[in-house]
Amino acid sequence: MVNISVDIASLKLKNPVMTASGTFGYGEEYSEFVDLNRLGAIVVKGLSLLPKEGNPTPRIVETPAGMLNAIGLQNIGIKAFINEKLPFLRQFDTPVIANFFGDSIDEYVRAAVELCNASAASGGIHALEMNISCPNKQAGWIVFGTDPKTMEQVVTAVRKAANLPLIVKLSPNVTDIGFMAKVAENSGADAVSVINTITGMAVDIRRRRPVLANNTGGLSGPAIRPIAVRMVWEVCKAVKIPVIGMGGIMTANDALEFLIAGARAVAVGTASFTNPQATVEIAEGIERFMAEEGLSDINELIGSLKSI
Amino acid sequence: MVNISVDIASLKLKNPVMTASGTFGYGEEYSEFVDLNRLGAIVVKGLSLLPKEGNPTPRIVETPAGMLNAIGLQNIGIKAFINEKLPFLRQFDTPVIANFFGDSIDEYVRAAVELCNASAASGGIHALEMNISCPNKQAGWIVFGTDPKTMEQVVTAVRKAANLPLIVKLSPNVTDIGFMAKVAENSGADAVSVINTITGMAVDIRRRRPVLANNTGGLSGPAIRPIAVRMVWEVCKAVKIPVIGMGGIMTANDALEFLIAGARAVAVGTASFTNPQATVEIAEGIERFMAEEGLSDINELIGSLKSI
Amino acid sequence: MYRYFKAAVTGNSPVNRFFKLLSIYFPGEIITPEPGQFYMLQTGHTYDPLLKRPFSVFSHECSNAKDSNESSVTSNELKTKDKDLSLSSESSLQFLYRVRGKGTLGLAQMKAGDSIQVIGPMGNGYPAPEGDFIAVAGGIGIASLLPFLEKHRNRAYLFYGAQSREELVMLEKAGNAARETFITTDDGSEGRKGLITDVVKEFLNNSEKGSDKLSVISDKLKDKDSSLDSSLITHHSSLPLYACGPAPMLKALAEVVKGRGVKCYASLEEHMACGVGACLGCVVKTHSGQKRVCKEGPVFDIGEIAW
Amino acid sequence: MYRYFKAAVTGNSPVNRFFKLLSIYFPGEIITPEPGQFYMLQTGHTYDPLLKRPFSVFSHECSNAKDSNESSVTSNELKTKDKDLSLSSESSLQFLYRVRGKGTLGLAQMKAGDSIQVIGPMGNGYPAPEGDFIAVAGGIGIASLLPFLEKHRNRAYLFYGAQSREELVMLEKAGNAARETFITTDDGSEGRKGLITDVVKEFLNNSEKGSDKLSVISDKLKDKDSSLDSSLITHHSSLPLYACGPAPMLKALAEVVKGRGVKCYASLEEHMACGVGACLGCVVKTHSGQKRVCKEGPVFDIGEIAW
Ligand SMILES: Cc1cc2nc3c(=O)[nH]c(=O)nc-3n(C[C@H](O)[C@H](O)[C@H](O)COP(=O)(O)OP(=O)(O)OC[C@H]3O[C@@H](n4cnc5c(N)ncnc54)[C@H](O)[C@@H]3O)c2cc1C
Ligand SMILES: Cc1cc2nc3c(=O)[nH]c(=O)nc-3n(C[C@H](O)[C@H](O)[C@H](O)COP(=O)(O)OP(=O)(O)OC[C@H]3O[C@@H](n4cnc5c(N)ncnc54)[C@H](O)[C@@H]3O)c2cc1C
Ligand SMILES: Cc1cc2nc3c(=O)[nH]c(=O)nc-3n(C[C@H](O)[C@H](O)[C@H](O)COP(=O)(O)O)c2cc1C
Ligand SMILES: Cc1cc2nc3c(=O)[nH]c(=O)nc-3n(C[C@H](O)[C@H](O)[C@H](O)COP(=O)(O)O)c2cc1C
Ligand code: FES
Ligand code: FES
Repeated sequence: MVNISVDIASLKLKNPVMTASGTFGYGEEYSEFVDLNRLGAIVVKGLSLLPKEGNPTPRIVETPAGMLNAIGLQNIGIKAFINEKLPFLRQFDTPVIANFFGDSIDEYVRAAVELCNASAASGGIHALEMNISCPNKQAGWIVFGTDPKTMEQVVTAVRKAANLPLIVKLSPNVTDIGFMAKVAENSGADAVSVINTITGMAVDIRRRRPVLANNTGGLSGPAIRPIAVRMVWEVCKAVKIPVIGMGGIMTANDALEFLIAGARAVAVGTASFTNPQATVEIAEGIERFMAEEGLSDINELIGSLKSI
Repeated sequence: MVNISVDIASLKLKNPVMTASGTFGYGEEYSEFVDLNRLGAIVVKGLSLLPKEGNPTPRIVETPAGMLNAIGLQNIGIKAFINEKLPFLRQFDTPVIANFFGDSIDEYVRAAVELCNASAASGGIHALEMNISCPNKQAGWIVFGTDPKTMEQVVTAVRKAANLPLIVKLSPNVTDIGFMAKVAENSGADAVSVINTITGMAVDIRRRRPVLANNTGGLSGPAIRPIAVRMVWEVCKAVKIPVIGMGGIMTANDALEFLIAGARAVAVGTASFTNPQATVEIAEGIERFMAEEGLSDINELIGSLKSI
Repeated sequence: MYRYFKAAVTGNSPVNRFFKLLSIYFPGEIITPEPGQFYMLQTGHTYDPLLKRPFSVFSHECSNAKDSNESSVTSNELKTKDKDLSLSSESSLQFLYRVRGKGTLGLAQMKAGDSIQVIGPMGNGYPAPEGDFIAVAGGIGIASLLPFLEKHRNRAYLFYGAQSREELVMLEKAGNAARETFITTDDGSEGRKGLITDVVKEFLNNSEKGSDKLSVISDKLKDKDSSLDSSLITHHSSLPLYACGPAPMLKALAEVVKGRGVKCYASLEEHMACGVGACLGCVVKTHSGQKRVCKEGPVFDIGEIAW
Repeated sequence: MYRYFKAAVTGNSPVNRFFKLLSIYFPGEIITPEPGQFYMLQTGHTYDPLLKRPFSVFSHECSNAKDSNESSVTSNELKTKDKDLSLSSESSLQFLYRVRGKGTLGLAQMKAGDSIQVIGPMGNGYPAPEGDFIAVAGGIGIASLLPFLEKHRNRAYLFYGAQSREELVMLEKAGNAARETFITTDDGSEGRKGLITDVVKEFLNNSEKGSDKLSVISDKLKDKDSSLDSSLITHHSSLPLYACGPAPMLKALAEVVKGRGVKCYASLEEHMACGVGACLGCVVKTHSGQKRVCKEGPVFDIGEIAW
C-alpha cells in the first residue's frame, strides 16, 4: 500500500491534492463531477466580511497556455457562506479551508474571527487561508502581500485572533518570495500557499483598450507553472513550515514537480475549468507514479529534488 | 504612406522592431533568413569583457507556450565581437545595439567603455543595452536589477563612462517594475527595455532533478506575454524615457499590444527560433495594421491605450 | 448519466464559408439537452487553446442502444474501446458554429475520429411558450434558437438578422420551422437592409395599432397565408419574445420591449472559463443582483438585465 | 533556394508501433541535404508545442519540375496556391521518427494536406568515407545513418543496437545497404543480447589480433560471403567509424576507440531552440572549446568531445 496522506499543521489530508481558491466555487458547483470525499482538502472562494460585487465584465481572457482573470473577489460574504454553503460541505469527510481577505488589517482580523467562531460553534471549517494579494486601503492601497512590513502586521494580527490553522497565500509579484515566506513564518503562519496569480494584461488592439474591464488580471494556468515551481522551491529552502504548491498544475506529473521541489501538498486551480475531474485524476496519478517508482510513502518524494 | 519609423534616444529606427538580445546571435546567424537592412535595430547577444563559457547543458527546456533557458551568458567577449562580428554588421544600414553585462560595477563600466571606444574608433555600435539581470559578485551576489540601490550605482557609473545612448534592460523579477524603471531613468538611462526573462524551473520527476543543469532558467515566449504587457504599461506610466517592450511577441498583433500600451519599440526574441523571419514579418504586419486602421503615423498608436 | 464525457467526433463539415457543423457521438447515456442549453467543448489537444468554449446545442439524438440494431462503425469501435461505460443508450449531438478566434479555429480542425471532451448540458434553456411566440435571432444566435423553433413548430414569428445573405445560415430550416420569417441584413443582400430589432419594433407597433401592414420583406419560405389573421393582430403585440444574438442586438431589443408588458427572454453571452458556475467569470448585472450566465442563464428575462 | 519554407505533408504513416515516417513536399528549389544533416520541423499549429524539433533527413528527392511530367495532385494544388514561388524544381523529404514527448506527439498527428514549416538542412553531415567504414547505430540513430549507408552502398560494416526486435526499425533496408550487419538488442529478442558498443569493441579487438572470428550473431541479410576476407582483417581495425545513437552509446564508443588511432565521427543530440546557431542552447564541450551541435555539429570527431 502506498501512503499519500500528508499533514499540514493539524490538518490530515487523505491525499496532497486540494482545490485552489476561486476555482472550485464553494464546492457544490463541482460536486456533480467529483466525489468531494476524494479530495485532500476543499479551499473555497475567497470570502470577505460583507458580500462583494467584484469587477465588471469581461473578467476572463485566455492567453497562450493560460488565462487572465479579474473577478475582483466577488463573494457572498462570510455570513452567507456559513449559513448557505457550509452545511453542504459538512457532509463530506474532507477538510474545508476558508480562503479570506480584507482591505484593512481590521477587516482581516474580523473576518478571521468570524470564521473561527462559526467553526467553534458548529465545525466545518478546518483551516484559514489568508489571501494577502489585496491592496491595503489604509496604507495607500499597497498590496499587503508585496510589502514585508504590511504583511507582517496583518499576519501577526490575524494569527493572534484566530485559533484555526493559518495558511498565508503568497503573492508571486515580489522580488524575493523566499523572504516573504520567511516573514509569514515569523509572523505565525502555520503554512504558506505558493503562488497566487501573476498580474498580467491583454490589449484589444482594435479598440485600444485592455481586454479586461479591470485593465489587469491574474495570470494562471500552465503558462505560469515554471515560475510557480521555482518559487515553491525557493520558499521551501527559506522556511520550515509546510508549503502548499500551486500554479499551472494540470496533470499528476505537474503536481509531482511541486512535491519533489518541496511542497507538502498542491492545489489545482485552472485545471478544474478544463477538466472538472482534474483534482481526483491528479491524486490518482500521484499514487500510480509512486507505485511505478516503487515508493511507499509520499514523504520519500516530498523535497527529494537533487539540485546542484 | 504610413510612417513606422521611431526614435529611441538619438537612434532612428526604420521600424519599431528590434531583435532581442541572445535570440539573434551576432546577427549573421539569421542573415540567411532575414534581410538585416529591414530590421529596426539589431541587438546582439550579451557581451562581457572576457569570453564566457556559460552553463553546462541541458540549457533549454520547453514549457507550455514558453521555454526556459539557462545559457549562462556564454559569449565570445567584447574584443572578439569587435574584431570578428562587427565588421559584418557594419555592412548594414541598421543600428547595432550592444547588449553587455558584468559581475561588478567596475566590469560593467569597463565593458561599456570598451564598446564606446570601439565605436568611436570605427563606428558600428549605435547604442548600449545594459543587462542588469546578473548577480553582483561584490555585493553578495544580489542581482543588480532587483535591488534599487545596486542598480542606481551601476547605471550611474556606466552613464558617466559611456558616450553612447544607454538602454537599461529591466528584470521582471521585482515587486515594482515601474519604480525600478524610475530609478534607471533617474540614474541616466536614455531608454529602458522591458522585460528580461522571468526566472523559472522545470523538474524531471523520474530523476528528481531540475531539467536544466543550472537548476533554474529564464522563461520566455508567449506564456509570459501578458506579464510583459502589464509591466510595459506600468513602466510607461512611471517614466518619460522611451520604453522598448518585449516578452512573448510572436506576431504583429502581439507587438501592437506593447506599442498601444506605450512601448516606443519592441524586441522579438523566442519568436525568431520558431520562425526565423518573425522580425520582418512583424514589422510588415504592423504597417498593414496601420493601413487597415487608417493610421498614418505609428506615433498615433504608441501609448494610445484607453485604460480606466 | 454523464455531464462530463469524452465523445468522438463523427463529422465536422462546413455549412458555408462562415459556419461549420460539428457532430459528436457518445456511446452512453447523457442528459437530454433543452433548447437554449449549452455545452463546453474542448477545442484542441494541448494547452493552447486552454479553456473549453461554450456552444449551444444545435440538435441531439438519443437512442436506446439495446433496442436499436443500427449502430454505426464508430459506435461499435467506441463500444469495444470503452467497455466500462454504461451503454444503455447512445447519443449524438450537433453544434453549429462560426470560426472567430483560436478556440473555434481549433474546433474547425477536428476531424472524424478525434476525441473531444465535453461538459454539459449547462445552464437553463428557453422556458416553454404557451402558444405562439416571437423569435429574434442575430447571426449565429440561430444556433441556439433553431432547436427551440423545431420543438415548437409553426408557432414562431421569426425575425432573423445577419450581416449578409451568406450569414443567414440555416435560413431554410429555420423558415420551415417558423410560422413566418422576417429577414434583415446589414448590407441588404437579403431581406430588408437594416437592423432586425427595428423590424421587430415596427411589427409590435403596427400590431398594437391594430394594423396588419408590416412593411417588411417577409420571406414566405413556406406556403402559408402571409397576410396576418386580423383576429390575431393584437395578440401579436402580446406574444412572448425569445432572442439570441450579439449584445448590441439584445440591448436594442430590451429598449423595444420596454414598457410593452411582454415577456422577453434573451440568451446572453459572456467570456466563460468553467461553464459550471465556479469561476464567476461570466456574471451579468441584473436588477436582482449579479447572475452567472453559465448557471442562472444563459437565458434571462431581458427586463431583468441591468444593461 | 530556401532554407526556411512551408511544405505540405504528403504522408505520415506508422512504420511499426514505435516509429513513423513523415513525408513532406515543397514545390520549390531547396538545398540538397547531406546524410547527417537535419531539419527543424514544426510540430503543431499553436504555441504548445512552441519550438521546432530537430530531425535528421532520412531521404530526399529533388526533381526538376520543368523536365518532369509526373506531378502528383498535391504538387499541382500547391503550385496554383503558391504562384510566386520558384518552381524550378520540386522536392520531397522524408523523416523517420519516434514518438517521445509532446513535440513528436504533435508531429504524429499531422495528416496529409497539413502545412508544416521547415528550417534546413542545418549542420554538417558525415564526412565522406574513403573506402569501407564502420557504422554504429543506436535505436533511432539509424534515421541519420541510413541515408549515409545508402549513399555509400556496400561499404559499411553496420553495428545496429536497439532495445528490442521491434525497435530495430528499417533493419532490412539498412542491412541491404551495408556490407555486413551486426545486431544487438537489450532484451535479446534479436541478435546478441547486450550493448552494441561491446560488439564493436570485440570486432575491433579481434581484427587487431588478426582473427576473423567474431563471435557475434551476424545477420546475413544479403547473400554475401560472411567470413571476412582475411586480407582485410587488419584493415577493419583501422576503418573510420560513423555513429549515431543515444549519448551513453556514444560515450561508450568513445572509450572503445580511444587510443586505437582510428577516426570516429559521432552525431550528437542536444536540446535545441533555434537550430541555426543563435541561441547557444545546444553546445557541447570539446577539447577546442564549446561547439554548437546545430552549427559546428551535429557530426563531431568523437575524440574531440570532452565527455
Ligand atoms: C452560452 C453560449 C452559447 C454559445 N453558442 C454558440 C454557438 O452555438 N455557436 C457559435 O458559433 N458560438 C456560440 N457561442 C460563442 C462562442 O462561444 C465563441 O464564439 C467562442 O468562444 C469564441 O472562441 P474563439 O477562441 O474562437 O474566439 P476568441 O478569439 O477567443 O474570441 C472571439 C470572441 O468570442 C468570445 N469569447 C472568447 N472566449 C470565450 C469564452 N471562453 N467564452 C465565451 N465567449 C468567449 C469573445 O467575446 C470574443 O469577442 C456561444 C457563447 C455562449 C456564451
Ligand atoms: C540533430 C538531431 C537529429 C535528430 N534526428 C532525429 C530523427 O531523425 N528521428 C527522431 O525520432 N529523433 C531525432 N532526434 C531527436 C528528436 O529531436 C527528439 O526526439 C525530439 O526533439 C523530442 O521532442 P518531444 O517534444 O517529442 O520530446 P520531449 O518530451 O520534449 O523530450 C524527449 C527527449 O527529447 C529530447 N528533446 C526535447 N526537446 C528537444 C529539442 N528541442 N531538441 C533536441 N532534443 C530535444 C530530450 O532530450 C528529451 O529527453 C534528433 C535530434 C537531434 C539533435
Ligand atoms: C478565476 C480565478 C479566481 C481566483 N480567486 C481566488 C481567490 O478568491 N482567492 C485566492 O486566494 N486565490 C484565487 N485565485 C488564485 C488560485 O487559487 C491559484 O492560486 C492560481 O489560479 C494559480 O493556480 P492555477 O494556475 O492552478 O489556477 C483565483 C484564480 C482564478 C483562475
Ligand atoms: C536563449 C536566450 C538567450 C538570451 N540571452 C540574453 C542576453 O544575453 N542578454 C539579455 O539581456 N537578454 C537575453 N535574453 C532575453 C531576451 O532578450 C528577451 O528579453 C526575453 O527572451 C523575452 O523576450 P521573448 O519572449 O520574445 O523571447 C535571452 C533570451 C533567450 C530565450
Ligand atoms: S463560466 Fe465560470 S461561473 Fe460561469
Ligand atoms: S539550437 Fe540554438 S544554437 Fe544550436
